Amino acid sequence: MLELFGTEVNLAPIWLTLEVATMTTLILLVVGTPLAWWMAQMRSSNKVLLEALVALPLVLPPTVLGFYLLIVFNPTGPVTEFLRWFGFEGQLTFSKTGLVIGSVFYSLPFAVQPLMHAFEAIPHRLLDAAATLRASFLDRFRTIVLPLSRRGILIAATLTFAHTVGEFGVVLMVGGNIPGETRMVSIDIFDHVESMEYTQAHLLSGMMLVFSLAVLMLVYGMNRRFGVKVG
Amino acid sequence: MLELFGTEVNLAPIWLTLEVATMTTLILLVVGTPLAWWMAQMRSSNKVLLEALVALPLVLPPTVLGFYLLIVFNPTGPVTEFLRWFGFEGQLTFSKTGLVIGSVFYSLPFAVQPLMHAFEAIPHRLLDAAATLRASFLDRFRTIVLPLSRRGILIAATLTFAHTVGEFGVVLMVGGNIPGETRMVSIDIFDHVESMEYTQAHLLSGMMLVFSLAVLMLVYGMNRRFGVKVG
Amino acid sequence: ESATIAVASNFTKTIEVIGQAFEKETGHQIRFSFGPTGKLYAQIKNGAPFDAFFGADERRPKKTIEDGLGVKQSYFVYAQGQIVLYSAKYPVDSQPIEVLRSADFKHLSIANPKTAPYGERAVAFLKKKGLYEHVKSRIVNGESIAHAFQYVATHNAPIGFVAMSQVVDPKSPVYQKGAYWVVPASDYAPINQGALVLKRGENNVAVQAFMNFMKTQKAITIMNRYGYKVD
Amino acid sequence: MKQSIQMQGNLQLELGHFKLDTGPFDFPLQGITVLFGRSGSGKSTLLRAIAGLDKRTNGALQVGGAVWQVGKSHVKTASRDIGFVFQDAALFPHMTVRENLLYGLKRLPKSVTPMDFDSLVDKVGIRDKLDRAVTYLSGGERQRVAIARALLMRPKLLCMDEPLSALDWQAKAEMLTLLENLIADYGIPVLYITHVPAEVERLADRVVFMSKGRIESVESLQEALNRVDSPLFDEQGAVSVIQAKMLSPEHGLTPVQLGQDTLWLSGPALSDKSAVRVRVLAKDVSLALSDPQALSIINHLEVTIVELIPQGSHRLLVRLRLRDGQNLFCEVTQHSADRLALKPGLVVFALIKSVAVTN
Amino acid sequence: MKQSIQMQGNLQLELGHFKLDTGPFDFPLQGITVLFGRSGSGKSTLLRAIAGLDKRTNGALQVGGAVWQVGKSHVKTASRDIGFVFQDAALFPHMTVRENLLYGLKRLPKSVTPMDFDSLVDKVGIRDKLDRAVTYLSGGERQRVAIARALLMRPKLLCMDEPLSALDWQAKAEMLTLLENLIADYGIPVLYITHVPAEVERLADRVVFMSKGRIESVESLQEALNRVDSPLFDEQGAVSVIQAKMLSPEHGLTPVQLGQDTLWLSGPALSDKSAVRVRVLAKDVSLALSDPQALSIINHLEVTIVELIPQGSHRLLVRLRLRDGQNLFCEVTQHSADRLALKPGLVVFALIKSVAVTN
Ligand SMILES: Nc1ncnc2c1ncn2[C@@H]1O[C@H](COP(=O)(O)OP(=O)(O)OP(=O)(O)O)[C@@H](O)[C@H]1O
Ligand SMILES: Nc1ncnc2c1ncn2[C@@H]1O[C@H](COP(=O)(O)OP(=O)(O)OP(=O)(O)O)[C@@H](O)[C@H]1O
Ligand SMILES: [Mg+2]
Ligand SMILES: [Mg+2]
Repeated sequence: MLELFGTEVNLAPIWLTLEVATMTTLILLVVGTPLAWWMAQMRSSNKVLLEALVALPLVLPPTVLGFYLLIVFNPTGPVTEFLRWFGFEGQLTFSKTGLVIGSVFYSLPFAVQPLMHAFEAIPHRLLDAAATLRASFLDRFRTIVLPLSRRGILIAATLTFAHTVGEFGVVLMVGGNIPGETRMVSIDIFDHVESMEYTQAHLLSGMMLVFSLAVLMLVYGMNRRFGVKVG
Repeated sequence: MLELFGTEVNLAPIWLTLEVATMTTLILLVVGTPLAWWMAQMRSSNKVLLEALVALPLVLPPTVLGFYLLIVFNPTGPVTEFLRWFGFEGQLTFSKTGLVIGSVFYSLPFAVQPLMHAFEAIPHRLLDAAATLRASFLDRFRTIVLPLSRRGILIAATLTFAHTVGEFGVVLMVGGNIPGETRMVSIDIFDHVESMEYTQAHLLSGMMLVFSLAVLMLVYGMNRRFGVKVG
Repeated sequence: ESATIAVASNFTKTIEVIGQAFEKETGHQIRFSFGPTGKLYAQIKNGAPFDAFFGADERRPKKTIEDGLGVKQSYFVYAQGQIVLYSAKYPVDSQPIEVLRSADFKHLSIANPKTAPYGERAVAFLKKKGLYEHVKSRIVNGESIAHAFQYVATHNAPIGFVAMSQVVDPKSPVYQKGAYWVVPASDYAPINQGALVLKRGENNVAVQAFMNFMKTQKAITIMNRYGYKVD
Repeated sequence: MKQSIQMQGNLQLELGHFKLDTGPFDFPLQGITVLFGRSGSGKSTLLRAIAGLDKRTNGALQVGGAVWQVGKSHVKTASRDIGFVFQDAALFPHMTVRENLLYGLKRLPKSVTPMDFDSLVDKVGIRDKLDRAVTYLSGGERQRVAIARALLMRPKLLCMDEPLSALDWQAKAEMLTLLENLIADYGIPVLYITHVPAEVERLADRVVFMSKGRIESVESLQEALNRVDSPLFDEQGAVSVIQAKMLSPEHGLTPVQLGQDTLWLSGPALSDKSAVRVRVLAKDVSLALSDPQALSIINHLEVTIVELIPQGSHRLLVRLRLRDGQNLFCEVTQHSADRLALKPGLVVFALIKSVAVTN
Repeated sequence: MKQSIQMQGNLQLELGHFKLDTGPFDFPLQGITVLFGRSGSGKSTLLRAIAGLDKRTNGALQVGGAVWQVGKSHVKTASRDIGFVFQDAALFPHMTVRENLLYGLKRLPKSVTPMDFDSLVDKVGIRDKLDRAVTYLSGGERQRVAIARALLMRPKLLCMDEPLSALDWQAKAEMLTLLENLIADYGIPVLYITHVPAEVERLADRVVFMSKGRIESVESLQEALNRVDSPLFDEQGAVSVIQAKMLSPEHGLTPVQLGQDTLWLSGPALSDKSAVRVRVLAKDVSLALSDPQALSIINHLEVTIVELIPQGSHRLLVRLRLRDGQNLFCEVTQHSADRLALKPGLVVFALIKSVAVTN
């Protein structure tokens, strides 16, 4: 609890939000990178289908997406059953795991689109040069593709992070708003608005805005300063 | 009303959604284009601030953003007063105008980011060449910049459109869920879920998904077919 | 004549049925705007074009009177919600307290006690029975009573406190499935749902007619059918 | 040829670490003026400033009496009435060749009569490419289109920034001939950037030497080439460019007249002008004390040695005066000079294998 | 020099409308093998196929007994033990010069001893640039780094795709000398793409002629140059490349020995090898019936006329045999040939101004 302008602010949802946003961002970078690379290399018309599929989570209202995730993730449903096979013991809904999975789905296009564009812009000659210098595929990817895609990776990371921080519908639906476990800032602000505690709502919103502005500026600033021109 | 699989589907929210999404997309293209061009040309550190500011609508939960828009656009508030000066007579909130304004704010980053990247990629020589061929600034913009930014414009348009279709929090808050006036599909689906009319909810969601997938594929496909390589 | 009436989400289904009866009988046109009570209040405060307000509790409709937006003498309690304990898995109809005390359920779904009166009363009931500390850590909070119901309906929570209306509606997905126990009215303060005419609708004959219609036996029968008590 | 116009001014432009500061300049724009200087000396920057393509330009610029720049205020590029050909052609990739050509024409004010589209297209040799997408043109074809696009506007001044540097030697040779003919036909003054000495010698009427953002000097081609340390000399060594009058071909050779002497050029005359420019490398000239016989070298010109200029590593540059007073350089080894006892004032014979006409 | 290895195979690769189909080839890789052909003939495509850089390659390839390709299956580029220098250097823009150089070294298996870093860096002349970002290097510097980066790996074969074409003439001249010395020092066989004849004449031991995706022929440089219609001849006309033995300098000139004759080369010897290659343009050679005196031309070689080859526009190419049997081309006009009554079998004197050594 923090006392600010005479109002008590519960910090737990803030920490949770940062944690979930960070995890979502990391997972999307890890999962989105091979997907984006694969899509960047594609030439067939499947690419069109895949691009459209990746953009699809945008089209459903988050609450509705959340509702479907509830159905899919239910503890007697096939997805959970499948995971149990691999020794998974918990429940997907009402847990941090669920929040993260939901956010990953919802923010997928924001990660994949910039990554794909960054990968498409890498001159193939550099990869050829690295191959002649005995670098294997993964080695080339790590030492050439990733460093040269920094701008795209940063954009993907910031968009994903910001989007997860502001995410509401999906986490509300899937998370269960359990204080200290799945109550994120967005839900907290919403609850304050609902129960007419506008001061707390303003305070929390203000904090999120200032904090996010700072993070975004830091990231864009770094990007500009260390930006590598590839030509 | 449409009868589908023995269930009645009210089509009004669908038409409204398409109308609002189309208007939002058009407005954001018109407003976002000069903004994105200006940002693309910027070199100072203000660019960093601006990039962060543009990404900011992402950070607030949509309902909260909607809440603030509600306060700012309040019919006795300063913004409305200001517009009345210019002969504006209606109300910004609880109308189609409100839906569109809210969506414009919320989708701003999805329009500006791809446009800015497209503009940054245009070789300056081509603009110089056009200037020596007696083309004025606006002329160059229309005949060189816009055609060569087609890919970016398409991405901006599809992301904005998809995002507006799926938008829920802002339109619910600013629009007021008035049937026939501000009830969009996303809210309609939500209402169906709330009142346990799952069949209707599934039907509507399915329709939105199929329709959006078709639109997205069409757009990405066109983009690929007529894509102009600038080198 | 026509009117727009803001109605708490949980009452969506019921009031739509009443509205149809009303329109047939009087020829007036009523449009309903559904949403969480707190959100409706915020909208009314910011100039929403609503002629009357049907809340899910008494607090927020009364607040509109304080704010000078409601017509004081029009205020009345239109219905009382009833809480039921529902489960598809446990024999809550025969041994509700034993199940709550000793069953191995992982999650107990209730509506958010902070924003939804159903949740608040459920918590009060649990406290009264000395069960609250026992189940506290297993509670998941639906944002609304509808949301709390979705958790049990999708089997994500095996047991939950929901509204009577949600289990007795023949269209409910759990209709005649599982077991429910009506929490005795003596065990919790009545969930009075208050309604009033707003300043804007003060002289609207359709609103007056509808408010009167709500008090007729016809309307009361419908409300009873959907699980609401009317004194 | 049109009446010559004057270009005068003094331009400044700062780009990061680089500073263009020309100092005052004033030279006529008649014919072809070449901007010459090492890479990074600011040639492109100056040309862009002249064309008004950089808004940060400061200073003064007047062309043919019209004021284009005073301090920070300037006439817009679109109103300067110039054509510009960029090194990489800068064709609009989303248009066909024809659309590229018509782009400027459509924007020409009614008062200006454009060049005749058909005849220019034929001269430049792109008639059969008109409806092609520009993406698939070869480098040479791209430059043809770029040149035609600029010329169609009948500009008052044509600016060209290394228009040939991206081409291979065959394409380059074709383009040089084309350029010469076009410029001669249309009489439009040209500002031309290159760092290839052979292009300067072939095209230039006047050379603007640039170094480190300054205009070092503006010289006529003859002045520039008479300097033994001319920046125009490259790995081929010193060069003489001789003005001559073309006579009618004989024995498959083309004789040109230098005062009372005749110089035989091999190959057909590419140009139909009577005044030509002959480029002779100093290392292609040999000296003989008397007029030698039974030699396959055709050109034996009587010359007077003006001076002997040591060049390092035992080589000498010999400045010779032709009988009509023109300058001719010859490179010999110290060893040969000693053997033949060369010294200023001596009258000797310059032997030149038949050479190709340059202009 | 290392033992020569053989390259044999038959490669196919389809790229859109272009089809590489070499036909069977088999040639030794000793020294420098140049791939020569017009733009678009498939040189780069072939070199990339040889390096394993295009997965769509099909066919057979064996180098020094090791199988690199059989049908569609192939050894990965990373395991082929080749170095590759690209036209635009392809330096990694996010690394310093040193990091670029070490990139390959770090990935070298223990069994291979790399070149000595310090001595190579000195030879290539980039010691003072080691900690610079590569973005700010000049074109020549970039190529030096690229070459050093490839050589450090001590590859079995060095592939170079137009490594000098982006450079200006000064940088090009420096790089040619550097390349020659490096290749001679380290004895690594080289596959080299160029379409500049002067580079071929200077560097090649062997020329692979390509046209429309096919290997037309593989010839030694001598064979390639003895053809009067050699594709190697450009706008400068025919060229002879003469093998000679270097003697010690005298009078600031460098004499080289051709059998019993001596040819005087101007300028210092750039290479310290005794066997050199002298490049003589046919148009730099004149003929005299008797040995002329009092002439600044130093080299008077007694030669026999082998044949007279009409070249069009009244010019003749004369094939001469030097007294040691080597071939020398001379270009004269029909007019001179008539005047001197040149005919096969006649013994005449070839006059060559002192010329620069080429190799
Ligand atoms: N936009 C810019 N910002 C910063 N520096 C620049 C810019 N444009 C050019 N320069 C610098 O200005 C200097 C002069 O460049 P300029 O292109 O005018 O030279 P140049 O004489 O045309 O050279 P080249 O023969 O290589 O084309 C160079 O050092 C270059 O790096
Ligand atoms: N990836 C590709 N897809 C389609 N066509 C290609 C591709 N790469 C090259 N080509 C085509 O293959 C042909 C041969 O190209 P290549 O680069 O091998 O020629 P080159 O002999 O190296 O020419 P240059 O001297 O211009 O470098 C060209 O017509 C080119 O357009
Ligand atoms: Mg330049
Ligand atoms: Mg090539």
